[in-house]
Amino acid sequence: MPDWRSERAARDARLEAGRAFAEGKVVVAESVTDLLEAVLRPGDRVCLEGDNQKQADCLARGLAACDPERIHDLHMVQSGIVLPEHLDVFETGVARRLDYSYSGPQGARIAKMLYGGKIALGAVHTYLELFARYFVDLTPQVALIAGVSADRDGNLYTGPNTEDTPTVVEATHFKNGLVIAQVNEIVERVPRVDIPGDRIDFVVEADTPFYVEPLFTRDPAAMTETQILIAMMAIKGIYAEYGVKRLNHGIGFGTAAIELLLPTYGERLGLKGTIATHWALNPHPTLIPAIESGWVKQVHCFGSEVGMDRYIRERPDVFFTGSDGSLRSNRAFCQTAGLYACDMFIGATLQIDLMGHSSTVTQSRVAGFGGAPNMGSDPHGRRHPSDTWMKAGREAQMSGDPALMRGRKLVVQLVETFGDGLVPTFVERLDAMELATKTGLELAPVMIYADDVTHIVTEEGIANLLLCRDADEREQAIRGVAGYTPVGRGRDRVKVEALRARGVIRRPEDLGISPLDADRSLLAARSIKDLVHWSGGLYEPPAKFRNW
Amino acid sequence: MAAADAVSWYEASARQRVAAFLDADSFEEFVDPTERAMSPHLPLFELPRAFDDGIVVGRGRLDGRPVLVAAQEGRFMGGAFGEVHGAKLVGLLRAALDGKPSAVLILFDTGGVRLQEANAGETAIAEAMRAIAEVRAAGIPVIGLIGGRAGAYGGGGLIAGTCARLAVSEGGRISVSGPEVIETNRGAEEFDSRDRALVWRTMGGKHRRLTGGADAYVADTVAAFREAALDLIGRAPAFDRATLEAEQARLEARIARFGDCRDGAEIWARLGINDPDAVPAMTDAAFLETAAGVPEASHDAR
Amino acid sequence: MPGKMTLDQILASLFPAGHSVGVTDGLITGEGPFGGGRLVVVGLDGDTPLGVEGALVLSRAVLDAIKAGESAGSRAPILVAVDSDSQRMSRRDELLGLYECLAHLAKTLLLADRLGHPTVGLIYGHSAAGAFIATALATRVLAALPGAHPSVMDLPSVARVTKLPLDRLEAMATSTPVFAPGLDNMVATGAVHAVLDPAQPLDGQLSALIADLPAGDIRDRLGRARGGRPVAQAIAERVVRQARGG
Amino acid sequence: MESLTFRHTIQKPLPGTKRAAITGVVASGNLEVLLERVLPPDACEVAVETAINGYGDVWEAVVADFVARAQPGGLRISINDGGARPDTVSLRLLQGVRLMEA
Repeated sequence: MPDWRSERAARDARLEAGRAFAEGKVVVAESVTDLLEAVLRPGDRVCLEGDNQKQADCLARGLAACDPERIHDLHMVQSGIVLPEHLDVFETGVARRLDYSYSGPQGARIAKMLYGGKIALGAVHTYLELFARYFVDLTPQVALIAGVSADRDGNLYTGPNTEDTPTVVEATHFKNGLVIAQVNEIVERVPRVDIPGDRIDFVVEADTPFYVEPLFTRDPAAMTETQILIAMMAIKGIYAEYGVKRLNHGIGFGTAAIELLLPTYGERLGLKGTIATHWALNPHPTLIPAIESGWVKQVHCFGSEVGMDRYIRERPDVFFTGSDGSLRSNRAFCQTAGLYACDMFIGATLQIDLMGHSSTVTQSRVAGFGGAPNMGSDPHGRRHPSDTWMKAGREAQMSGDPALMRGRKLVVQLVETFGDGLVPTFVERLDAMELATKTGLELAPVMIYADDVTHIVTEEGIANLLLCRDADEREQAIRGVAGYTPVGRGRDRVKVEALRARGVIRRPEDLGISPLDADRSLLAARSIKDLVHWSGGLYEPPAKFRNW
Repeated sequence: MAAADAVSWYEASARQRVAAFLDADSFEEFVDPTERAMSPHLPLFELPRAFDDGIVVGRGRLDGRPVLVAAQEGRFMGGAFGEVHGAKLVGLLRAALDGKPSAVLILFDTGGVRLQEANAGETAIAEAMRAIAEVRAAGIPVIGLIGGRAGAYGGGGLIAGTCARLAVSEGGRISVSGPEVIETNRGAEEFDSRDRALVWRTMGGKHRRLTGGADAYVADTVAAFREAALDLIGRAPAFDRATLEAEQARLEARIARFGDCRDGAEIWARLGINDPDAVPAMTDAAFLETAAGVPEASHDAR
Repeated sequence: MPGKMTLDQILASLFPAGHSVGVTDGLITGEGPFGGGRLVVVGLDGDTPLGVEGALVLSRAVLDAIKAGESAGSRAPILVAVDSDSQRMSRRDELLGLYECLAHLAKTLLLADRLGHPTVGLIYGHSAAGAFIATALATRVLAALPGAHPSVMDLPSVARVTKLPLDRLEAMATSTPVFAPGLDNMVATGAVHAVLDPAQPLDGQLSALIADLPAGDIRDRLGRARGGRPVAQAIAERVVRQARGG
Repeated sequence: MESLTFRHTIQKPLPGTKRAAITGVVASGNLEVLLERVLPPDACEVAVETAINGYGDVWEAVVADFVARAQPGGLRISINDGGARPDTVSLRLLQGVRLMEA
């Protein structure tokens, strides 16, 4: 007789071992490490919740404090390597293998540990891709998650930062795994049930509220004239040109500038209602003026943003909110929305090569991918048309039966030709290639592949790669907007002018834009305080962004 | 140049402030950039220089009245006092004794002394304070306007305190030691400089106005500063013993009353403000109304 | 270099006939008979930082001297003796408006000067930054005793802020008085008018200074002559000249 | 610090009568541009003091493009640079020329 319930039995044994440190489901913060040492087994696949925003930090500290004699060689599967503890477990030997997606602040250390062989790396994924593998071949035995509050039965309120939690719980609980949640407080009754209590095995009352990084707050005070120029060109040359209504924005200053130009420059161009109405986007504070001006119909969010909660509560027509009034975010659904229901992704990158491959990896930093490669890719499974998608498709294909023509998602790279410290954005060869060689990765960590990119916008102009008919045209189109970087200065001037004559390259003046008009007075908000005013005092920015 | 009511003081450069602040086209610069009066010392430190050494001085008209004006550029070396920078301000103040303008206006935007020229900067600050005393004693109001990104720190704060009147916007800060300096010397427990709200509760425009450390609070526009300056010129206190006796009494009373307060909000509560925690978020209009109800905020003791 | 004079030695040398100058919490106040009249002394001793309370104690003493001068009809000279730290660096001092208190102290000294009180600074130890500006630098003439060590910031701190190596700064300091700490550099800048001779009685040296008070602020002229501030005077004069020419 | 000077021959003088103008501020990633109408109408000189060494060829290219575009005949242009990017340099130069044409 085969044993069809061995996983279930193992789970029950873990539960039983953990009960010694719990009162019902509730565990005090001081007992976290004891609990984890009781329920974990060497070699376990463990999902520690944490992405580019929220962090199950109390559980991360508890895990890092585990005795490597007892708990070792764990296989960590998690969205983000963000906290120092996420890497400490590899230093001590508590963990050995890693599959992840994003690593912003720990990018330099993770690179060092990869070179040093401290981490056996499976792969760096996109968020959606990693979530998918939770249900196929990376299903966790134990999940460590974070929420705002829980009752004694384990009913969990995640608050506005629901993010990855439902996905992680779904994959773990329903496949014989154990779910441990840290919460800021135990309450009699949760404001809303984001995760039903029967899916939560233990609830840890954390010593401090879980950490959330204000990753999507861009201070308008730091926006430059160049970023404003690029934003103007994008609005006129892409948003208006393609009538882009459904979209996702990246995290950079360029896209934040676009958000702040909608109610001013966009309004002047008469574009209100015709572009940028439906969004898959975190609640960017810089979107407030556009929302308040009536540009935005609705926004679905991956996560929340620090300080935006009160504002979101008061704008339920725009945001997805629960019965309690607060935001309901969901990273997996929003990533899916960005992939299939948005006609454009527009974001920044650190390096672009001559073909248009882009990467945020530098030789000393492995930042991971997060969601950008997913949002910034053309989904071949898409079947519904839209004017934007069809127009891009027509530009890409010149011939064939129109009824068999596939549309194209707009994938736009919005970059300044030079980054910080006069480092060129355009390069002959991506640093990601060196990294792959040095660490023996089979795939170079490319953020967005060249064949997905449709446009590159710089302060020098817009290159429409859809209209390029061969590799040489493509290279010259890229060189033609690469400014004074070595790549840009290496252009064939005659070919670039020919591309400009065909509209493949469009300069600011071709769009009727003077660089001299790119002025900060165009921004709907020039400071965080202006955003607070736009929100009617509902936006409550974190302390580090205040100057009042 | 956009209209003065649309120009953010905080965002504008020193030159933009002066141009929009004075009557249109009335500004005449002294030792202008074409004279290339640059720092003789910065090259030693491999640092770039500025043609005006970070300060614009000259004459113009304010509502028709002749005034002298100095404006610091907070983005060049933090608006700090170097040898040339300081000498331009000192020269302007000395010129006031000759020319008898209706006022001297100092548009502060400074972190204090420029370390690369520290001795020259510190001495120039002392010279400027002496010159202000003489200009004031001659009956010419010296008005300080503070709303730039660098604030009025270090010796800049002391010069500000020597002026007859001060106008400040919410973003303006006036202080001797900066938060980072205090944190470096005394630790983050004494002053966590990354806690921006704390910085503003301690030395920001609203706190200074409520406690009488500034005589006017204005919106962050050039037009608002202009209006405030016109008003303050008309009611500048004399520079005499009576004024300084009054200031002595005012400052002693402040320390007696608030000396045990740990935070700006505690002081505001003692000043009778109902909801002190709401002060930082108040709009300019609401704040002006609140400040109008605080008798300690307005005085002639400076 | 001789060891620095203590305050007691200074006072004994200034007031051979005795005095009422005392020090409380590092704050110097008092007076003594001097040249047929009185000499008022205020100041800071023992490397004391200057905070809001201290500034107001000293300004009170200066105002009292002014008031006394009004009723007596004679303006006593005021000596500002300084061996201080910098301004007191604290959140509380800034919260309470240290800039106003320090400026107020300076203003009382400047007013006293205008009203006819000879004001003389005497730096005999350390002093720095706000404390220096509000006290000794707010006098008509500033004298120093050998061993005094005025500074804006010490070189290690300058190195930290400017991100230049300390040894390079030290080398630069030997040839460039404009930024380096120390008495010689402040003399070269013109901030310190004269260095007194500790071997000679101070009362006579002080009387000589008072008898020979400069008419105005000559510090930039001294700075040019001594090479510590090569261009300040010319720039200030150029501004004055251009202001006149219109 | 590095000093660079570029001289160009120009077809025509820059319109306008303004004698001098200044724009920009010397700060990290920023620069100031001083323009003076003091040269023969067919000449333009651009003198750069930059905080960042080793970008002479980029400066040369930026200035050449600017001269071709703006035809700033008669101008001596002096730049104090705090490490601005080429696009910022181009923008400031154009802003300066606009002031001179006024």
